[in-house]
Amino acid sequence: MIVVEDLHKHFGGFHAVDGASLRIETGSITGLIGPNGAGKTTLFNVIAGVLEPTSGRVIMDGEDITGLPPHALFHKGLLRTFQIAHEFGSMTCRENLMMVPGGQLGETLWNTWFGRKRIADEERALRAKADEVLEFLTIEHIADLKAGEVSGGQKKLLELGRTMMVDAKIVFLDEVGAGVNRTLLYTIADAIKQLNKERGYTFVVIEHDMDFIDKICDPVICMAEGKVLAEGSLAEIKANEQVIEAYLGTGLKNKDKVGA
Amino acid sequence: MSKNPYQDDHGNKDASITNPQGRAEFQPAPGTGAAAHTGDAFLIGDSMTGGYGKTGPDILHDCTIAVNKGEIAVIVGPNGAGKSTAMKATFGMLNLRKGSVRLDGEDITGLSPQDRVIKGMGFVPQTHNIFTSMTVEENLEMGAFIRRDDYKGTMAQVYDLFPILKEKRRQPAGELSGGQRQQVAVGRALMTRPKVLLLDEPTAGVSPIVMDELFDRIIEVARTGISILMVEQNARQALEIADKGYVLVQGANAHTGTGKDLLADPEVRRSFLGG
Amino acid sequence: MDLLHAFLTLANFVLVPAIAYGSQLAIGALGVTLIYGILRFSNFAHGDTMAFGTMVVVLVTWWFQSMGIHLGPLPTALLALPVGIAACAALVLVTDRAVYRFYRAQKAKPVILVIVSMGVMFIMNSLVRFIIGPDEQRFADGERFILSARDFKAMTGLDEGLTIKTTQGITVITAVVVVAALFWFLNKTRTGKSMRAYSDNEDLALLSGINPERVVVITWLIVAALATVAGTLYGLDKSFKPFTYFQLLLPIFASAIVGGLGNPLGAIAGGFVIAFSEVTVTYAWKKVLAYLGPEGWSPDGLVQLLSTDYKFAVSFAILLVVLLFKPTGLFKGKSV
Amino acid sequence: MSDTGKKIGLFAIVGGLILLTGVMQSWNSALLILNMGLISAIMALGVNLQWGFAGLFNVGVMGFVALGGLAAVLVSSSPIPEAWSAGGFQIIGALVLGLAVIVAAAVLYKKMPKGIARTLALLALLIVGFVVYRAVFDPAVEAVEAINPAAAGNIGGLGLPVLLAWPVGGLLAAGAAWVIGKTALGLRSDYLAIATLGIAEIIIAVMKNEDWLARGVKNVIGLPRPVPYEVDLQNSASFVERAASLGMDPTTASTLWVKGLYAVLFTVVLLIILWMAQMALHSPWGRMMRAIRDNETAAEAMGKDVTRRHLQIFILGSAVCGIAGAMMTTLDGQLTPGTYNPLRFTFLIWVMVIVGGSGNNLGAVLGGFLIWFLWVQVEPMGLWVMQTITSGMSDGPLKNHLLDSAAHMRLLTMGVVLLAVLRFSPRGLIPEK
Amino acid sequence: GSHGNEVKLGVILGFTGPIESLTPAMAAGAELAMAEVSASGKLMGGAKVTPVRADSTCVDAGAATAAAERLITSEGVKGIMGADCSGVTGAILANVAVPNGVVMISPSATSPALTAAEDNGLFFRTAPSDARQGQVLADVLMEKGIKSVAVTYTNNDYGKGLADSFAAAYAAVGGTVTTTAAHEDGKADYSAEVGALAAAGGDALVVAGYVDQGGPGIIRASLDAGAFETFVLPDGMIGGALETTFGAEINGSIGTVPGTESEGATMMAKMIADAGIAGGDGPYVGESYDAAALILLAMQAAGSTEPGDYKAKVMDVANAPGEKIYPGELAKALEILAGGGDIDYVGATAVELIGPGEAAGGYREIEIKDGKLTTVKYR
Ligand SMILES: Nc1ncnc2c1ncn2[C@@H]1O[C@H](COP(=O)(O)OP(=O)(O)OP(=O)(O)O)[C@@H](O)[C@H]1O
Ligand SMILES: Nc1ncnc2c1ncn2[C@@H]1O[C@H](COP(=O)(O)OP(=O)(O)OP(=O)(O)O)[C@@H](O)[C@H]1O
Ligand SMILES: CC(C)C[C@H](N)C(=O)O
Ligand SMILES: [Mg+2]
Ligand SMILES: [Mg+2]
Repeated sequence: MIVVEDLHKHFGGFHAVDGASLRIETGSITGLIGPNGAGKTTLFNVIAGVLEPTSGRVIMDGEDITGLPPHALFHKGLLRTFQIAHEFGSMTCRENLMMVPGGQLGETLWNTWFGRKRIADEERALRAKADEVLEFLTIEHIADLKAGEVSGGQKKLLELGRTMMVDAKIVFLDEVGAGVNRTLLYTIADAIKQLNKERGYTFVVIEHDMDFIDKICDPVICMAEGKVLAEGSLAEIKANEQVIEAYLGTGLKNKDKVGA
Repeated sequence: MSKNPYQDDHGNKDASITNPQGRAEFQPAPGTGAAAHTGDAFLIGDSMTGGYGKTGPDILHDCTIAVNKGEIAVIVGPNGAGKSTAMKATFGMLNLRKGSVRLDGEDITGLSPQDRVIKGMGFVPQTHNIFTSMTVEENLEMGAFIRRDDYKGTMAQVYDLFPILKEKRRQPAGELSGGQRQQVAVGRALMTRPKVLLLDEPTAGVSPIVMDELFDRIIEVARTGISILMVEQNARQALEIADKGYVLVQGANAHTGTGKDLLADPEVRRSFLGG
Repeated sequence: MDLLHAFLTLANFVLVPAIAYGSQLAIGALGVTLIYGILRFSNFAHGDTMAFGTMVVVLVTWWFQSMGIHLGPLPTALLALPVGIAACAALVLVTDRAVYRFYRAQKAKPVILVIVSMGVMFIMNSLVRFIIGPDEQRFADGERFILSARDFKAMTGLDEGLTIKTTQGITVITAVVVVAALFWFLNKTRTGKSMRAYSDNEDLALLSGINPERVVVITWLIVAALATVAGTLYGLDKSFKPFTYFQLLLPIFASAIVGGLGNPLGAIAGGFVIAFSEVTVTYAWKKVLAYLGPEGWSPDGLVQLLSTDYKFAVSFAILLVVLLFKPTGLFKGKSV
Repeated sequence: MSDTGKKIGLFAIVGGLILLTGVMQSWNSALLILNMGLISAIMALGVNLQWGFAGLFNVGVMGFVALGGLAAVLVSSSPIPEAWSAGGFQIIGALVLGLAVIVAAAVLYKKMPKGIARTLALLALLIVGFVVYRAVFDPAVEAVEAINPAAAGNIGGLGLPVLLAWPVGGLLAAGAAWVIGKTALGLRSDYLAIATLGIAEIIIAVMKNEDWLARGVKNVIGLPRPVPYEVDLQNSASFVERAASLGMDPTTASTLWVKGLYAVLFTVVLLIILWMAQMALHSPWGRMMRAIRDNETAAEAMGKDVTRRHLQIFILGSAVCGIAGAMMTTLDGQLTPGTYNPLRFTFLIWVMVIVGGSGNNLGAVLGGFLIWFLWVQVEPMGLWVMQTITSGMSDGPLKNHLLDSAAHMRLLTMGVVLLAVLRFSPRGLIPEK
Repeated sequence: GSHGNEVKLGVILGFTGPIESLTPAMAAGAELAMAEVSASGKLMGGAKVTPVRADSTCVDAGAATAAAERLITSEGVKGIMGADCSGVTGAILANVAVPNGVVMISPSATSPALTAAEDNGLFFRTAPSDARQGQVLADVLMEKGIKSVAVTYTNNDYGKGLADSFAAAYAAVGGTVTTTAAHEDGKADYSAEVGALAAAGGDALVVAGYVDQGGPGIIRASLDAGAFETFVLPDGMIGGALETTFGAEINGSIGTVPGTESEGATMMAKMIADAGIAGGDGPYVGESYDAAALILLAMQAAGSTEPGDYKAKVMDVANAPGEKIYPGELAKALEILAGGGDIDYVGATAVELIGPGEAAGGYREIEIKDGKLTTVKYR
């Protein structure tokens, strides 16, 4: 369970996150929505240790994790993806996945010189695992391509794939859907559900595609201007006047005028 | 091409009406004689074959995309299908091994991207589509770089469309949120006042309310006679407003039709639009 | 207690020289910072570009002097400056065509360009020595001082003198004017903005109809002008010697970086930080303190924090400290 | 396959160049180039570790090389007991004191709450510490430096075998790298570059001006060697005999033999370091490093402690440079701090790495050999070019001017060759895949 | 001449690098001696002497060693005139000259440390060790009644060694050194040094630097700021450039330069002028001539061009007894030697080799009068 207490993040005079308080229940798939610039990514970045909060606390399973560096959080089981894909461009897609698991034997220099055998075994396992993930994401054909040279959507998939390489406790997904083909996205939705059910991952999902949110998220939190605007089931949120006004809107005005 | 039963002459009729410049003479690219259907569209990327770099493998295979004057054409397809590549090819950002690009009847295959800008093409790439170190306003000004007239009016329109940008206009664009950046990118392209606008996933990461606004605006823009060619993963909304839709798979045309046709096609829906 | 004398001593040996040296560094750093900001690499050939431009100025100055053309109290070299700038511009443009353009087209990494610029540095270096030789050359003329220590003492009857050289005056004024002009140009004009856009995102600049080659040419033109001006002012103040110009590279880079790469204001600030740290930290305060203290008293030692042997070490240490607190320089520079 | 072919071909070409030197000029020259080439290759490996593996822009190579050289003096030169009794221990004491003050300041900074009080306390501590430090340090230094200043004036070394200086040089450089890394590794690209450059200058400044340490600019000459002296060989009957049996005169035989021995020693070191670097690169460790180089933020989010890894590789690369520095000083037989200049000891090494192909160990080694070969051979080449140009000319001022400029042809030729190589393969001769 | 009749001598100087402007004239000086010998046709029955230049870079021991190695092992030089800077000289000596048994005579390496270098009888220098010059300078100052000075020196073995020996000698005769500050050559700005020196004060400023390096920069800044008016200039600072740069501005300044009361120097000056050597009035040109001449004369004396044979003769030809030989008289000297006679080479710089083969160090005291370097006396 993650509890965010009165979190503030200011950039100069601008309050990107302005006193947000929320809790994420273990085992849930929480949706985080809100207009552009509401502070969602900033909130993620603060929780994930990329940004220092101006004030406030983040507590994970009773432990104060505010300000811990990202790599430490990773080892506590807190993973995240990036809204703008952060691939390792000069490495192959498979390597992008294989590098993820922490504490690999081969990451110790000593072993690279005197433990070749054990490393080889470990590598075989990692490779199998990576191929499995690639296959699941339907991108096994790009396994040997450099990650810098695959399509925008494929990069996002890779981003998601990395979180599947380890046993995470909680995964923060920042707009996995943007730029991903819808058919595939809904497959991913199923996968998230499956990971949630079978492995007990907790997910926090930022997404602008309401259908996707609809499919998987139970509690949904809507942020606006750095604060939590509304919280509840998706149905409740959708019915919320403020949310409609700030975020959902009422559909295309010109829709009927098309196709003349 | 042959496996593409949808590539009929829909849309060309419109083009004959909306294209006052008259018909272009269509010269099929070597070895791809079958693509004559789009011969009189405003912008045609015709039977394009090619890939990245001098030696890279072909990404596009005899792929044709076109848009008529004042119409909206939407390209959809799975990730890595070559949609962005097709757009870039149309814009002269990679070398075509085969095929040609024609704008308003003129063969522009050999032109550099800047020259195409001057010819009236505008482009919003999928990634890296803003000047991160420059302020929002400067980004928009750069959009109007080739314009010699007063662009204050256009800028006001862009600010109307995306009010948040007006608020942040003195801020470096690199400090904006993902969706805000996307708005800057589209705003920049609109500033060009192009004759044809190429948008690579303009709505990726923007909130529903802005997306609706954006689509609305795109329709309006199209109705002023500007042709719009866009790639979209929010495919259902996009196809709803599209005059024409292309489905690309592995660098080749898989389905082509009006937006409504494609939306109605159960196979397309299932495989590419998420059911 | 003699505040006036204390101040005069300080001004004469610390403030005036440091301000002048700082301005010299700043104009040099402007060139470096501009190339870094727009073309995105650290140009090692900058010192030798300065040497080349100055060399032409020196040659033309000699020619003018031999023809009896003078500029009154101002150095004749100022008249020769345009020729120097033109020649320098021609050189850098030819270099760009012959060398750098290829790597731009390849989209080579900045570090490759750095190494390439070292190759260019070697070549320019030999070119200059080849033409004018490795020796020191003098070309300064006109009124040397705005205010000389001797005259000052005679005029005021004080014990301490104050020197302000003509070239120091020109340098400081030039530095201020040039920075202001450059700042205005980059931030307010269409061309300037297009240059920044190009440096930010080359592909997108292309898509906005910005002609990259034009941006590059303009950049080099400005750089050539800055390099020649910087080199000439420095040469007038000290002397012209190719090797010294090569050595200038280090403090110039330090200035550009401590100020924040790519930022003209940073270049100025950086120049002053480096100059002042070189001069002040190793300054011996003995004389100043003697004036400040009671009559007839004087400190035993020199009251020097560190010996001048460490002046570079100190200026680099200060640079380090600045960077530790402001990792991209005083004015938030770029990094590639 | 053709890839390996290319590599073998390139190494063969460089080997051929060195052999050609042997045939055309002399085997002594060839071996000398080979020896410095080996050392350069090791330095290039060190830089490549940092830049090619982790993207750390270290332009302070010179400093680490110099520290290696210092180690050679401190380990191998003979001790000077007078200096120790005059003030050596006091100097050490002063240094420890200085360190203690810094540590105390750091502790103070951490322990006290932010505010005016802390600033004042810190300032007071530092000022008092500095004054006390100087009060202990200065007289001791004076005393030591007063002892036979023309020939000594320093605290001397440990008088241990000079081979020991190589690992010690590595350790010394590693220690310095640790301190630097702890403070400066947060900087990026060119900012890190200038910071490391500055630190290197500081190291050189200390070595130049602290005469008690290693005589400063007065240089230490005649360091002991790990190999026999030529003169001794020439005087040894058995050696002369053996040389004669090979049909060589004793002078040539002895010089070749000594250089050959050095070459063997250096080759062993190079091979060990190369092997270690190759193993590390082609392992999960190397993969992690490349990931960090590609995208630090993402690597951090994937649980890699970027700061620690940067520090690790910074120390390793610097240590390698330190080892090479100690080897070089051993080969020279003397330490001359004045000769350390960034162009030769930092940027030339960078040229080696880039021309060879960064991110690739073999490339770095190749670059080391090739660029060193050129650095030495462009001199006669430049001269030759000038002579060829002027050979058809009639005597006159122009011809004289051109011939006088011949020496500057050296740098010109270097520049031209450098540009030619980089034009011909802009990503280096053996690019990273 | 035929192959057996050609003698190659190496000229290793820093043609690029921090003293690159001094070296062309030095090399030309040495080559003047070689040309003279060749022209005389009297060396070992008409051998021609060919100079082979190589770049010592002054600072890069690695490159210098490689260059020397090439000269000896591939060009086959029989002796080396060089190197210039003490650092590279030591390196070449230890790593190339001694192992290969080649004689090396440096015209300008003045570091006291070289006196004790392991040289197997192969190393000589026509420049005196700086240990001596310090003494001379101190004496001159005391005689002039200058009792306190500030000292700045170029930060290398030469400058440091000289400053040390001067400070010791000066203190011994009762003078006060107010401060000692090093300066790095070729740097952009010397305000800091001048500031510190001015604060320390003193009747004069001793500038132990190089005339075309940092030295003039220091003087210029001191004059401009009114910090010092009288300068004390050791050998490295004495050169024609001083007159053209400062002229009457430094009237009353004092200098010393190696040299003995001898016609040699004037004769050399004339020869240089006749040969049209640019910068021929710079430092160490005469020493270079002498160094080359000594090698050749020693060869003649030994009747062999092999270093192993003639190394022992260097001291003989340089010192008494024998007929005094001045510059331009090499032909005469060769003849005397060929006839089994003795010579005492004086040369341009009154060569007198002492101890382990270095110049004894007679010095010429100089004062600047009306903007000209004027010789006051010899000591
Ligand atoms: N480094 C920064 N400096 C200044 N302002 C910033 C910075 N980073 C973010 N902001 C501002 O903070 C606000 C919140 O940004 P954030 O990226 O968190 O939004 P978001 O909710 O993720 O939006 P989106 O849905 O568009 O991704 C935005 O208005 C943005 O302009
Ligand atoms: N810069 C590049 N260099 C080499 N290959 C590339 C490059 N960019 C893309 N590719 C390859 O081209 C193929 C098509 O990429 P493209 O970006 O056109 O896909 P897309 O249809 O736009 O996908 P998405 O919806 O994910 O953006 C991909 O499989 C990728 O491997
Ligand atoms: C030629 C001079 C610059 C050499 C100097 N005397 C030295 O010993 O280094
Ligand atoms: Mg966001
Ligand atoms: Mg795409």
